[in-house]
Amino acid sequence: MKARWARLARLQALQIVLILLFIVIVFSVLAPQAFLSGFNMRGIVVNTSILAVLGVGMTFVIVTGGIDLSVGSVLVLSGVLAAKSMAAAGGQGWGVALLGAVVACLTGLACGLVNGVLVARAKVPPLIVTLGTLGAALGIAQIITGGLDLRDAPEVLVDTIGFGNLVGQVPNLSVIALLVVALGIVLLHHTRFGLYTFAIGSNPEAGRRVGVKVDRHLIKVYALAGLLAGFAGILNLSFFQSTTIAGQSNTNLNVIAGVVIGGTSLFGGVGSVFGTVVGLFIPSTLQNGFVILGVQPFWQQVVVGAVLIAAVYVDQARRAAAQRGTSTRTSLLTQLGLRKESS
Amino acid sequence: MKARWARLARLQALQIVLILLFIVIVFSVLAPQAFLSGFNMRGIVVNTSILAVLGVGMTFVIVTGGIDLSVGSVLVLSGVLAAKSMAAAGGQGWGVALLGAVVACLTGLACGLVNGVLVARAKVPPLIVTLGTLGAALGIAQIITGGLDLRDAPEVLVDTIGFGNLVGQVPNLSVIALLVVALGIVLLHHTRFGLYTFAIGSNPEAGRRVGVKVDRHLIKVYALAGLLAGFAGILNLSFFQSTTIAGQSNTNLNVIAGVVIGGTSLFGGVGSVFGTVVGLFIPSTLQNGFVILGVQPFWQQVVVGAVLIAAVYVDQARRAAAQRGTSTRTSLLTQLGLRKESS
Amino acid sequence: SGGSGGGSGGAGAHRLAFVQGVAGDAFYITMDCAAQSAAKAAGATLTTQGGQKFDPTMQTPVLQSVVSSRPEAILIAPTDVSAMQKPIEQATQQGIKVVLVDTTLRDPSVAASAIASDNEGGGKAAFDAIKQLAPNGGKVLVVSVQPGVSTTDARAKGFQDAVKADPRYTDLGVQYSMNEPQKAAQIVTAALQKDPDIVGVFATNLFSAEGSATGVRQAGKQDQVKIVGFDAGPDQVKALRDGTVQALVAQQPGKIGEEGIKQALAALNNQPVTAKIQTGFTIVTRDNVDKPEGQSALYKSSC
Amino acid sequence: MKLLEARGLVREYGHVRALAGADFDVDAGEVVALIGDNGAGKSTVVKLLSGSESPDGGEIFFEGNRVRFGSPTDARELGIETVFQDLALAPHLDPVRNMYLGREIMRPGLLGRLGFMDNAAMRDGSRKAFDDLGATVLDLAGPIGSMSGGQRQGVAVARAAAWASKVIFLDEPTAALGVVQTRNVLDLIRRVRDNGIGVVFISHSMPHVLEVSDRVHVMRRGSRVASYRAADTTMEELVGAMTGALDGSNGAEK
Amino acid sequence: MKLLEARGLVREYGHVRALAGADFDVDAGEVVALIGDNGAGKSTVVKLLSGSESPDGGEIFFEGNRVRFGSPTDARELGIETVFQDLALAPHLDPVRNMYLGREIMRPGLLGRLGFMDNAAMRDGSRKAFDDLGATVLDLAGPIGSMSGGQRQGVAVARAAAWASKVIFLDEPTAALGVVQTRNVLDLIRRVRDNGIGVVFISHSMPHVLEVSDRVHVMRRGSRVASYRAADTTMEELVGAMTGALDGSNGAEK
Ligand SMILES: Nc1ncnc2c1ncn2[C@@H]1O[C@H](COP(=O)(O)OP(=O)(O)OP(=O)(O)O)[C@@H](O)[C@H]1O
Ligand SMILES: Nc1ncnc2c1ncn2[C@@H]1O[C@H](COP(=O)(O)OP(=O)(O)OP(=O)(O)O)[C@@H](O)[C@H]1O
Ligand SMILES: [Mg+2]
Ligand SMILES: [Mg+2]
Repeated sequence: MKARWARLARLQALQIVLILLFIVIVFSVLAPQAFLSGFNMRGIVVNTSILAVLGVGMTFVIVTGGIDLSVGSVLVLSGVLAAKSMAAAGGQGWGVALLGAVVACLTGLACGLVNGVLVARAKVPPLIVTLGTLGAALGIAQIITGGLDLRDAPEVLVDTIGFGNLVGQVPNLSVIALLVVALGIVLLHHTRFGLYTFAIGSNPEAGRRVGVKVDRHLIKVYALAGLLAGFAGILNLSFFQSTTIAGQSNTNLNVIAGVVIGGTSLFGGVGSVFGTVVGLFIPSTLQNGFVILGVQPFWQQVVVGAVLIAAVYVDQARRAAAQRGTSTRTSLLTQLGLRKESS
Repeated sequence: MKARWARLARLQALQIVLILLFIVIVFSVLAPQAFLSGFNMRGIVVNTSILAVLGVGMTFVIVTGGIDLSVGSVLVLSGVLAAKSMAAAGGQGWGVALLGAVVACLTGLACGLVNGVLVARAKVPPLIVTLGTLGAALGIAQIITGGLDLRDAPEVLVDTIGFGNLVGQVPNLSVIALLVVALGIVLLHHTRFGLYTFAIGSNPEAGRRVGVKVDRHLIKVYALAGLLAGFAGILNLSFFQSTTIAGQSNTNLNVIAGVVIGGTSLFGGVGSVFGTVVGLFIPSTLQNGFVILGVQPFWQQVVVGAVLIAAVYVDQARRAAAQRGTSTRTSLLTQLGLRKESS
Repeated sequence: SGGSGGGSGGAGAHRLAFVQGVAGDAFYITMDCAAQSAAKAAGATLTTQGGQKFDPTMQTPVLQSVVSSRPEAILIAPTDVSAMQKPIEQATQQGIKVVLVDTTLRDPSVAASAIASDNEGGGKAAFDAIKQLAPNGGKVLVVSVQPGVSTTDARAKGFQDAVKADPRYTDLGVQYSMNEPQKAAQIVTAALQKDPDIVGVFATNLFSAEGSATGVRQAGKQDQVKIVGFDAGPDQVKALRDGTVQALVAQQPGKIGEEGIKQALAALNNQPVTAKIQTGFTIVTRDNVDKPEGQSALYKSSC
Repeated sequence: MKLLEARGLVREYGHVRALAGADFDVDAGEVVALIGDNGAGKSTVVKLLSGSESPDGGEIFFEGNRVRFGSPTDARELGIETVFQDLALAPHLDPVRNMYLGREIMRPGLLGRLGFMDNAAMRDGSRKAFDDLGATVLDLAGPIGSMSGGQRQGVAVARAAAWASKVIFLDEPTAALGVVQTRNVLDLIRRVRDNGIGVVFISHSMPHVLEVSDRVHVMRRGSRVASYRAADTTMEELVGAMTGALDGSNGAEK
Repeated sequence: MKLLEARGLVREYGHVRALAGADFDVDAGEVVALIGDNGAGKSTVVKLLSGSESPDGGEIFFEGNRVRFGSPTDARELGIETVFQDLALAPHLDPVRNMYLGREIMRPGLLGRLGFMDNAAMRDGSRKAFDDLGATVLDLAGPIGSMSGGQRQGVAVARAAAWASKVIFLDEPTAALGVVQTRNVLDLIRRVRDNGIGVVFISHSMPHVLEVSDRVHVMRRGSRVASYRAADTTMEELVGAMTGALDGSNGAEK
C-alpha cells in the first residue's frame, strides 16, 4: 500500500513537473546560451529559494483548509528584529549571525502562534486573522525602524548564506531551502503530524470525533508557517542585505499561487510540498525566460498570466485523464455532499 | 417561512452592523465634531462606494465558493478603454459619457466571461484563473497606455457622477452604488439566480444532478462580477479623473476582506450582500477615525489589524450564541462531512 | 564576458541594457527615450526591462535575467541602496560595465559611473514652491508613497527639514498613501477634518498627488490648499493645467539617460568616465508650463 | 421494447472496475429491484442511467432509441428522476428550496420572468409532499444539513417522487427512514408503479424487496448475474445469488 | 449502578428542541436498542454521550460518577466508542488511515517518537478488521470518499469495534450494509456484548432490534417514552410506542 500511496503522490506531482520541463525546453530552444547557462539556472533557483521556504509552511496551512496572508509581513518583521538584535550585539561573525537567526525564527514563531490561536480557539476565519496580522506585523516593523530598511546583516551571513556557493554554482541559500523542503515533504507525507494536517483539511469534525486535537494541531500548523516565515526573514536579510520592508506586498499571493499551481486545493485535504516547489518555479521561470527573450515588460504580465492559466489547465486535464473520471473531474470526492475537490 | 428566512438573514447581518455602530460611537465620543460632521460621513461613504460596487459582484463569486482576484485590474482596463473611446469621440457631454460607460461595462463583462469560461468549462481553479487575468488585464491596460494614466473623463462625468450631490450632502456616486447594492441584494436573496448561486456554493454536484446548469450559472456569476468591475471602472474614472493604473493593486484583497468580514464564507454556500457592504465600511471607518484621532500612520496599520480581528471575533461569537450551537460554532453544518462553515 | 572584450574593438555595435526602477513610468520612459537616441547615435543597441514595482525583490530577478542575456553594459536604477549591491556586483563580475542612473548604491564604486538627481534637494524645492503659493505660512502636510522607498523618503525629508527651518510653517508630518489614490484621498479628507486650515500638501509621487487633489476637491477647499507634486509626467502636467495641482518639481531624466549612455560607452571604450554626476530640478507652475523653460522640463509618455 | 434498457455497461474509476459489462432493463408500470453486495455496482448503474456520470462502454436505450446522457438534465427531460444514495442535497438550503431546486415555481407574469419565485406555493407544495410521506420535517426554513438523517432522506424521496414521469430510481431510499416512513415509501412505490411509471428500487432489505417488486436483478462484481420474477423466488435464493454461493446464476429467468 | 446513565438531557438547536429531558442507561454486557421515529432525538443522544456535543441540561453518569465531556477525547478515554450516523470519516484519506486516525500505530523506538507510523502494521490490522466484518473494501489506498456507501459504513463500524472497551454506540450501523455484512455486524454486537461491553444499537429495523437486543428504549419527540425487555415485547408494541399510537407508555418496564 505504501508503494501505491507514494506512486499516486508522485503521479500527481509529475504532471506539473512535465509542464515545468516543457517550459524549460521551450526557452532552451529559443535562447539556448543565455537561458541554459549555469549562471541563469542558478539565478532562477536562488530567486525561488526564499519563496520555497515560505511555500512549505503555506502548503501545510492550505492543506488544513486555511490560508496565511501574513507571511510576507512576518518575514519583514523577523528580519527587522534580527537586524536590530544583530546590530545591538555588534560584530560580523557567526555568533551574531546565529543570534539573528534565532531572533528571526522566534519572531516568526510568535506571529504564527498568534495566528494559530486566533484561528483555532477564537474561530476567526484565517483570511481575516492573517490579514490583521499582516497589517500589524508590518506596522510594528515600520514603527521599530521608522519605515527605513535596516541593513545590518553581518558579513558572514551575506557572504556565506546570501551569496556563497557550496560547490561550483550550487548556492548555499538554495541548499538550505532544499533542506527545508525535504523536511517539509517528510513531515507532511510521512509522519502523523502530516496525516493530521490532511485529516483536518478533509473533515475537521471527523478528526475531532476520533480524538485528534484539532485546535492544538491547527495552532501548530500556523506556528510552523510562522517559524518558516521567520527563517525566511533571516535568509531574505542575508540575500538582500536589507529588510525589504516595502518589498513584500505580493509575497503572500505569489506563494499562495505557487501552492495552488502545485495542485494543493484551497478547500483543504489535498496537496503536496513537492508540487508547491514546482508550482513556485513555473512563474519565476516564465518571468526569467521572457526577460531573456526581451519581451516588453507589459507584455510579460499578459503572457505570464496566459501561460499560467494554460499550464494549470493542462495539468488539471492530464490529472483528470489519469484518474479516468471522464464525466466530471471532481466526481470522485463530491459524492457525499463534499465540496469541489480543486479550489 | 419567508418571514423567517428574511429574519434569519437580517439577524446575521445585524451582528456586524452592531459592531460597525459600536466603532462609529467610539469615534464619535473621542472626536465628536470632526468625526460626526456631515462632511466626514460623506467622505467615508464616498470612499467606500466604489468598493461596494465591486463587493456586490465579489459576494456572488465567493458564495459559489470561488474567488476573483482580477477585479482591480479589470476596473483599470475598463477605465482605460472607456477613456480611450471617450477621447476618440471627443466632447464633454452626456453622449460621450454614456459611450464611456458602455465601453467600460462591456470590457468588464468580457473579462468576466473569460474568467467564467475558464473556471466553469476549463475547470481551472478560480484563484489561478483570476490571478492570470489580473496580470493580463493590467498588462493590456499598460500596453495601451504605455503605463501612463489617461485623464479623459468628460466634465459631466466628473461634475455629476464624481463629485455631484443628489441633495445636500448626498453624493451621486454613493446613490449609484446604493442602487447597485439594492439590486444585488434583490438578485442574491430573492431570485432564482441567487438561489442557484447559493446552491452551487453549497453542493455543486447536487445542483448539477437536479438540473441546475452549473457551468452556465458560474459563467454568469463571473460575468456579473466582471460587469460590475467594469462599471466601477467608469465610476473610478469619474471620481479620480484618472485611470489609476498602478493604484489598484490592493483592491482585490480589500474587497475580499470586506466580503468575509460581512459573514460570507470562503467555502461558499453562505453569505449576504448587505453584510459585505457593512464589512467594507468597517476598515474604511477605522482608517478614517484613526487619522482623525491623529494616530501615527505606522500605528494605524497595527490598530486597524487588531480591531479587524476583534470585530470579526465578536461577530462570530455573537452569531454562534444566537444559534445556540454551544459546543462548536460550526457543528450545524459539519454534520455530514461538510466543511467548516466559516472562513 | 569574453565576447564583450572582442566587441569593444570598434566604437559601434555595443549591446547595452537598461533596467528601469519600474516599468511604465514617465520618468523612466523619458530617460529611456533619451538613452535610446543617444545609443542609436553611437551605433549601439539598447534593450529595456523593468519590474512591475519599485521594489528590489522584483528588480533582482529581472537584473539576473538581463545579466544572463549578456549585454556589455547595463544602465540600472537600483531600487535599494544595499539590496541591489550584490546582484550588481555579480553583474560586474561577469565583466559587464554598470552605470547607475537616478538612484545609487551603498558602495557605488562597483559602477563605472553614478548619475542621480538630489531628491532631498527636490523636497526642498517643493517647499520653495509652497512658499511661493502660500506666502503667509500655515500648516503643511506630506503625502508620501510608503515608508522605505529611498527616493520618496529623501524628498519628504528634504521638505520637512526645510519646513522646520521656517517658523511660519507647521509640519503636520508624513502620511502614506501606499500608492493608492483612494487612500490618499481618505487621508487628506480626514486630515482636513482634523486641521481645517492646512495650506499646503506636498505629494511625493503621482498617485499621492492625484488622491490628495481628490480629497481636497471633496472638501471643497481647492482655493485654500495648495498641492505641490513631484515629477512632470503628462498626468502631472494635466493636473497642473487643470489647477488641481499648483506646482511640480521636475527632475531631468533625459539628461540622466543621455549621460548614462555616454558614460557606459566611455567605459566600454576605455575612455575616461566621470564617477559621479548630479542633475538638478525645475519648478513648473501654470505660469511657466507653456514657456520653453517649462516645456523642456516636461517628461514624455513615449518617444 | 423496454422502457429503459442498458447493455454491457462498463465504468472504471482509476484501476477499480465498478461495472464490467452490466445489463439492465425496466419496463413501464413495473417495479424492478436491483440488489447486490456492497460495492457490487448498483449505485454506479444508477449514476450512469440518470446521466450523472458517463459510461466507459455499453449502450443505453430509452423507449427503443439509443440515448446518450451528457448531463443529468438530459435524463430528467426524458422523465427520469433519481434518489441518489448520497441524496444530492444542498446542505445550506432549506427543505423547500431543496425540494424545488431546478424546478422552481415562478411568480406569474413579469415578476416571474424577472426571476422571482412563488415562495408560498413552493412551501405549500413541499408541506403536502412531506406529509404524504409522513416525513417528520419540522422546520421548513432551517438548512437541511442540520436535519436528522431520516428527515433528509424524506426530502430527497419526496422530491424525486414529485417529478418522475417515466422512470424513478430509488437508491436505498429507506435506509435512514423510520418504520412508518418506510411503509409509506413502499406504498408510494406501488402507487407510482400503478401510474405506469417504471420504478427501480435498490435495497439491502430482502423482505422489502420481495414485498414490493415485480422483478429482481442481482448484481455481483459489476455485472448482472441473475434476474428473477419476485413471485417465483425466495430470500435464500436471492442471498445465494448475491454472494455467489449459488453460482452459475442458474435461476435466471432469461 | 449503571455503566453509563443520563438523566433529563436537554439539547436545543436554535428554536428546535432535539432533546426535551431524555433519560438513558446502558449496563455492562448488555445490548440496549434505542429506537424512535425520524427526528426523535436518537442521534442527538449519541452525540451528547460521546462527547461530541455538550448538553444544554441534564446529567451524565459513568460508573456512578457524574462526568462532563468537554470533547470526544474525554469519552474515548473512558472507553466509549461511537459509529456516528454520518460516519465521521475523512473522505480524502484511505480506509487504513481512517481506521487508525487518532490511534496510529507508531514505529518502534526513535522513529516512532519522531512521528513515523508503522504503515505495514496498520494495513494488516485494517485488512483483518474488514475481513472479520466481511466488508468489501477492495482498494485500501483509495480515498474513502470515493467508496460505496456500504464500504464506508463498514470501515466506520470496524473502527469503533476495534477500540471500544466499555461502551459502544452504533447509530444505524447497518443502514447501508449488504445482507451478509449486516449479519456480521449483528454477530459482532453479540460478541462485543459477551466481552462485557455495553452496546447501544440504533436501528429502524425492528426484526434486527428484537433479534439482538436485551432491552429497548423508545424515544419520541426528544424524550424516552418507554423501555422494554426485548424478550417481553413485540414489533407491534414497539411501533405503537414509537408513533404514539400506544400512548401513556404503559408497557414501560420502569
Ligand atoms: N467515484 C469513485 N471513485 C473510485 N471508485 C469508485 C467510485 N464510485 C464507486 N467506486 C467503486 O466502484 C465500486 C462500485 O460502487 P457502487 O457505489 O456502485 O456500489 P454499490 O453496489 O452501490 O454498493 P453499496 O451497496 O455499498 O451502496 C466500489 O468498489 C466502489 O469503491
Ligand atoms: N445541528 C443541528 N441543528 C439544528 N437542528 C438539529 C441539529 N441536529 C439535529 N437537529 C434536529 O433535532 C431533531 C433530532 O435529530 P436527531 O438527529 O437526533 O434525530 P434521530 O432520532 O437521530 O433521527 P433519524 O432516525 O432520522 O436519524 C431533529 O428534528 C433535527 O432536525
Ligand atoms: Mg450504493
Ligand atoms: Mg439519527
